[in-house]
Amino acid sequence: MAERPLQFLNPDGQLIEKSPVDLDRAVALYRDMVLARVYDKKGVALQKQGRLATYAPFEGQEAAQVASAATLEQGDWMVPSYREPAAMWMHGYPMELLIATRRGTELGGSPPDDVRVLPVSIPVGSHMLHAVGLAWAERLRGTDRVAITYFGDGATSEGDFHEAMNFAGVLNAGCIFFCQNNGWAISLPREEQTAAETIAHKAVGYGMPGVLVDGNDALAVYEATRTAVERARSGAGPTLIEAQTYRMGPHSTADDPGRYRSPDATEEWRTRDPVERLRRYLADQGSWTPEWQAELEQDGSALVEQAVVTAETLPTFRPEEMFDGMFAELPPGIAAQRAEAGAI
Amino acid sequence: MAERPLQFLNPDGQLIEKSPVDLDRAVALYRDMVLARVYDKKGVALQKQGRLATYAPFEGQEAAQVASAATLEQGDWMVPSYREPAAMWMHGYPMELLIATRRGTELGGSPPDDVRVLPVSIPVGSHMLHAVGLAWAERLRGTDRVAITYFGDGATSEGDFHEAMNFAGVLNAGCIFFCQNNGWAISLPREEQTAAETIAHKAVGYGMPGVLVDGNDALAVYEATRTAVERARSGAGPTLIEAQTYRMGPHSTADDPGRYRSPDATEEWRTRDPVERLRRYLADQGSWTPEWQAELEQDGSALVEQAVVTAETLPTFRPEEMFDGMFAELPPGIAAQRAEAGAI
Amino acid sequence: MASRTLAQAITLALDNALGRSDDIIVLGEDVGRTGGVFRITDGLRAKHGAHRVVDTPLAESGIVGTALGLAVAGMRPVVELQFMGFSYPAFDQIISHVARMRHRTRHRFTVPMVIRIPYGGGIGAAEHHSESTETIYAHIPGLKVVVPSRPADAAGMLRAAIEDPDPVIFLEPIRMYRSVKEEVPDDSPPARLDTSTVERLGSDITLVSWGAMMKETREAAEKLAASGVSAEVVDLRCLAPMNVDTLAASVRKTGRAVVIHEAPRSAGLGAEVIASLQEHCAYDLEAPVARVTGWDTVIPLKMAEHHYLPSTERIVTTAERVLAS
Amino acid sequence: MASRTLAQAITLALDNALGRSDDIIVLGEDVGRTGGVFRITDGLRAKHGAHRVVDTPLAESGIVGTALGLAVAGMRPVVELQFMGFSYPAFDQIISHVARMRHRTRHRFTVPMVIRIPYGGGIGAAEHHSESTETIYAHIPGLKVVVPSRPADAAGMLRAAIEDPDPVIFLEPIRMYRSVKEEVPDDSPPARLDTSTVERLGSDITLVSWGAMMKETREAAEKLAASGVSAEVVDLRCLAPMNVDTLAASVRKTGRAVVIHEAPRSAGLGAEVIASLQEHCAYDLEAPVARVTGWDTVIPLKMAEHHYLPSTERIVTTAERVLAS
Ligand SMILES: Cc1ncc(C[n+]2csc(CCOP(=O)(O)OP(=O)(O)O)c2C)c(N)n1
Ligand SMILES: Cc1ncc(C[n+]2csc(CCOP(=O)(O)OP(=O)(O)O)c2C)c(N)n1
Ligand SMILES: [Mg+2]
Ligand SMILES: [Mg+2]
Repeated sequence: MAERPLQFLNPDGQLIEKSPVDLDRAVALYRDMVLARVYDKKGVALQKQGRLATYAPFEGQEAAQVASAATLEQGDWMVPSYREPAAMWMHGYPMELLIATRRGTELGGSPPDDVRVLPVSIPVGSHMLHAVGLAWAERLRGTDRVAITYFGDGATSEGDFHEAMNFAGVLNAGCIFFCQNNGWAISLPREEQTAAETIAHKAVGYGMPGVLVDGNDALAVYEATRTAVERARSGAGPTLIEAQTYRMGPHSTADDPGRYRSPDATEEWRTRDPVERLRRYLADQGSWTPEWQAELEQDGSALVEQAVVTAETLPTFRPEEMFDGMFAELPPGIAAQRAEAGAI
Repeated sequence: MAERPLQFLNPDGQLIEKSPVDLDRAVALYRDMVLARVYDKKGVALQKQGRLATYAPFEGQEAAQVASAATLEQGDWMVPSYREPAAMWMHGYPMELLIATRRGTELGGSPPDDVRVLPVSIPVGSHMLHAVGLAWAERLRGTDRVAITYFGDGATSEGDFHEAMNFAGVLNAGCIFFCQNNGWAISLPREEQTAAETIAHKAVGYGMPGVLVDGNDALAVYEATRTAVERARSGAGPTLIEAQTYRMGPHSTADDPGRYRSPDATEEWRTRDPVERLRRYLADQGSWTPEWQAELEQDGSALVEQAVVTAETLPTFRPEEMFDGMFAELPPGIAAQRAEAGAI
Repeated sequence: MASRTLAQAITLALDNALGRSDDIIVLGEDVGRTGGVFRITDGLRAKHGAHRVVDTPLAESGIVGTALGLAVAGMRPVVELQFMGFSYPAFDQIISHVARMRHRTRHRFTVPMVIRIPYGGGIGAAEHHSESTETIYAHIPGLKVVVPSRPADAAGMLRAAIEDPDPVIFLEPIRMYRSVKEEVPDDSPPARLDTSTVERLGSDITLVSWGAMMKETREAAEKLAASGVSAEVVDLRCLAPMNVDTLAASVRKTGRAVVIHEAPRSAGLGAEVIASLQEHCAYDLEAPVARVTGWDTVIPLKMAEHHYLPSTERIVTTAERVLAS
Repeated sequence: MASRTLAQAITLALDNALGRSDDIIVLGEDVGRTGGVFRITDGLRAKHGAHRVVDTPLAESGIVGTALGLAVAGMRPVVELQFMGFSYPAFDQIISHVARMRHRTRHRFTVPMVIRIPYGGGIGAAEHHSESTETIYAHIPGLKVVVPSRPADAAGMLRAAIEDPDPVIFLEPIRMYRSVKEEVPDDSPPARLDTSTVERLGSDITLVSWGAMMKETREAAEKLAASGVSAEVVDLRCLAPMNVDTLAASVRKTGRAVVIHEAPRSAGLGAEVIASLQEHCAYDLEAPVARVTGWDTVIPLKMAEHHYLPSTERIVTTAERVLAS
């Protein structure tokens, strides 16, 4: 078990080891991370304006999401929790549907047929098992597709995390368990969530590799995930990745972090910001200019704005759909209720 | 993490390290282990005669149960599963009540007031949490009492095992997790239960020590448990003990091991028999004679017979008790049903 | 066609399904090597392979959650949970995901899964082995909950459940596994999963039940017949979504009814039967519908179990009381 | 005495209980530092100590199972589960152990535990945050299930629940937390946990509900009054073990009833109310008891939630229909 997280870029954006990716890839990651930050800012703003019902900010976690999702191939499965919009759209989930979900409509839960991303999962810890089943199914079908699942530090305390890890180990499933340890589960700090030295250590109990990675270093996240994906794809089995990062904002727009943590820790983490870190690296490589940054932000804003407009002009969820959505074929008893509801 | 299990007596009963216990203790353990074997034989026989509704044999696991329970003090808590009658009576649970439970009557579930042993728990993996709560309560009360909980290799796959271990780690609870890894969970071999190298390795994920012990070596079991109990009592926290042993008989009297395992493995384990091993050691020490053995078996049989008689002459569970047992005070609705049942 | 027990009919249906499609995968604790605690999957692993009849680790939530992943990927998992009392660790997966995935994704991801759950008392088992909490599952939108009470129907219902595009909780009455035999085709066509069956025609009173309690219900009808009472017997079969058309038609005819179940009375499924009848045919009722049920207590262990489970006698007496009122 | 919201009344009751006995320990996710997602335990950690108001790891089964150990050892744990939809991972602990320990041990070991569960829709929350599955808990023998609908009652009921020697599921209607205020004593005496309350006298029809739906039920009674219908309003309060004496007395008087709940209709607790009324006063009923409930569907997210939750209008219309029949 590595005691120090995998890192390529130090907090100042200096390369401390040979980069595992070429510059093009680093540039692409940066572009998506800027988009992620633009999206997140927009999400917080929309919620303040009452245009979203709920929102779970992920500022600070852009590298963990973008760089991990970038390692996947079309056809691989993604099973997210609720704080990974960037990972989800990276893998094809339409941004407008993510916004739709947050607006409080069922329309957000249904990605296009060729998108293999499950919708947001709310019950903490419950969804990792689904990834195990998906990966297992691919093996049974003889494909080399893998499944990645995202979850937080808090989720590792749920029994279902344990069962998922254990099933994956026993089945040798092609599954990547990607833990975004952002230091907090609402108000509970990581130290009180578990007495384990690191979350990566938990892999020992399931006979799988546990990889600790600096979650704010996009290059490290990419490399760790790429390795795990390759391992899974080759049939060698699952990996647990702990990406150490930080939730810079509140848990949700209803949360007030001032109640449980000091702003100092947050400010300390700001010096390790994943976007700024990658920016410095690119700047050092001569691959970043202020003009390009402005362009990225403008393009990102335009994209997000467009997604918001699309989300806000989606058709409304009609009451009949409540009933029609339950089964492939409407059972008689529910049909009667549908009629009753229609008559009201 | 130790790669080899703690062992003092090799399978031939030879001391390979200085004994951790004096001869008196070894003699006492042997006496109780012979009693355990007598009890187990009787249990199987009674079930065959239709005098027990169910029975879960534990031949081969006598050292694991007797020597671990022998380390406890009065006032410590024990939270068993369903295959530890010997551990239970070692800690004061009346043998006749254990038989009563197996006969299929509620009367078995209620130990005397000074006995801090919870009754048999059937839902696999669910009861370890109770031990964590008990240990925590003792700390809150300012005592140094500890809680030990018994469970099998199969139980470690349940989510509740994980939650119990994690809570114990975080609370630093004075709790001993005693896993009798008897190689099988009904028909599932340990290797398919988890991909972990050993069950003891699972302790890593909770920041607690994991101790591997030869579960058929009474001296090793005693020493490992004594150390864990001391650790718990001193406030230093929980320990996971994996006692490697073997279920020589069927899972229950309804099970047919011939369907899933070869008799060879069982015979191989017979050479590591815990009772015979300790006998040889005592014989080497001049502390065992055939006459004493005969006496032990006779005394044991008499004790067990007496317990059977007591169990079989307990008052019957009256139908009213069904209702009266539900709450401290009979609620009106249930009182009505009680009357209705009485009228039938 | 051969004479088969309910257990054999279920085994046969599983065997046929495994033979019919490679998408079917049977999984659960001890279902492989040893053929399950009730030997329902006996022989299937040898015949269809260890990758299709899978012994899982001991974790019910894990089994169901993993099976959900299989199902979303297009497989058709048939899960066995050993006893209803051990379905509870999987409850969150069932209610929060299995039942909701279709709705959550507007038909994009679906869960064609069967969860087989042996249930009910009367076998003198240890605690937690005699549960009958069908109403809990019946209350969850998005699940179909069905229970056979005859071998031939069991085979057809299980086939239909496996072929159903939605999750089906398939309850199996333990004490009927080997207590009845009837002719069961070697390959049953799928049975309806949204209807009830009138098993016996009668004109004075309707007795309605499901699963294991059908035995005592049938016996009660016999006894009543002996004393000149013509009881109609309805096997509800499909508990959710419930379709009371057949039952209501029966009650419209007889004007009286008794509903029988072994679960505790309060908030049991009998209450839904009564409420539904009241909504469908209140004005045809000549007397209140009566319930013969388990009590609002824990079901006792072997030696006192008979004090709990509804007896034929209790059904007869209650029917007579209803007839007298 | 001061004017307090339901949330404040609950906070006060917890505060008083913690002050009264060192055996009380409040535990759950985020109950300490941040005072819980609804701020119900706000300030209690600072006042009573981090060892008595405990932030636990994120694991509901772990919380309840550990609390059971505390209770058996003589403590009086008061558990908070954040939302009813997150009570399901603890379901096995609740049904298999919390509800049964007394029975299993014939009063030797008992579980004086309160499990507080905020429940119900109408707050525009994310999926799983609007559940109302009270009937599931009400079906489990060995549990008391109660739900207040007024601040003063909430304080008294919570006190009684905490002092009760048996496990109590204490449901808290989320959308009422801060929507009503009334005078609540600084230290409420314990309230009864086995009775219902007639809130408003009437002679034409009985409206019975509980928890959050009492708001619409009260409004419906007002509206009906405006059109000359005298509706009696019963707050069921204590869902299990259910005591319908008060309700039956009301229905005997009015001859008509509507039961209102937000849970799905099928196998919901309204069915039990109907079945019980039928057993207690069938011959006093002048019309079938009607149900106004949530549908047998998943409750929609914010934008469509109003299509699901029973409205005042639906209650009024249904009552009028019952009155006309
Ligand atoms: C089973 C369950 N319990 C409780 C909650 C309420 N809840 C939502 S998020 C959260 C904290 C999750 O923390 P973590 O897993 O670290 O993820 P993060 O929010 O930090 O991304 C809690 C307790 C829930 N959604 N599901
Ligand atoms: C939750 C639950 N699932 C399934 C069962 C059925 N069952 C009883 S014992 C057992 C195997 C347990 O194996 P292990 O934990 O190794 O203990 P052992 O029986 O070997 O002592 C199973 C599956 C149960 N009792 N509880
Ligand atoms: Mg977190
Ligand atoms: Mg075992």
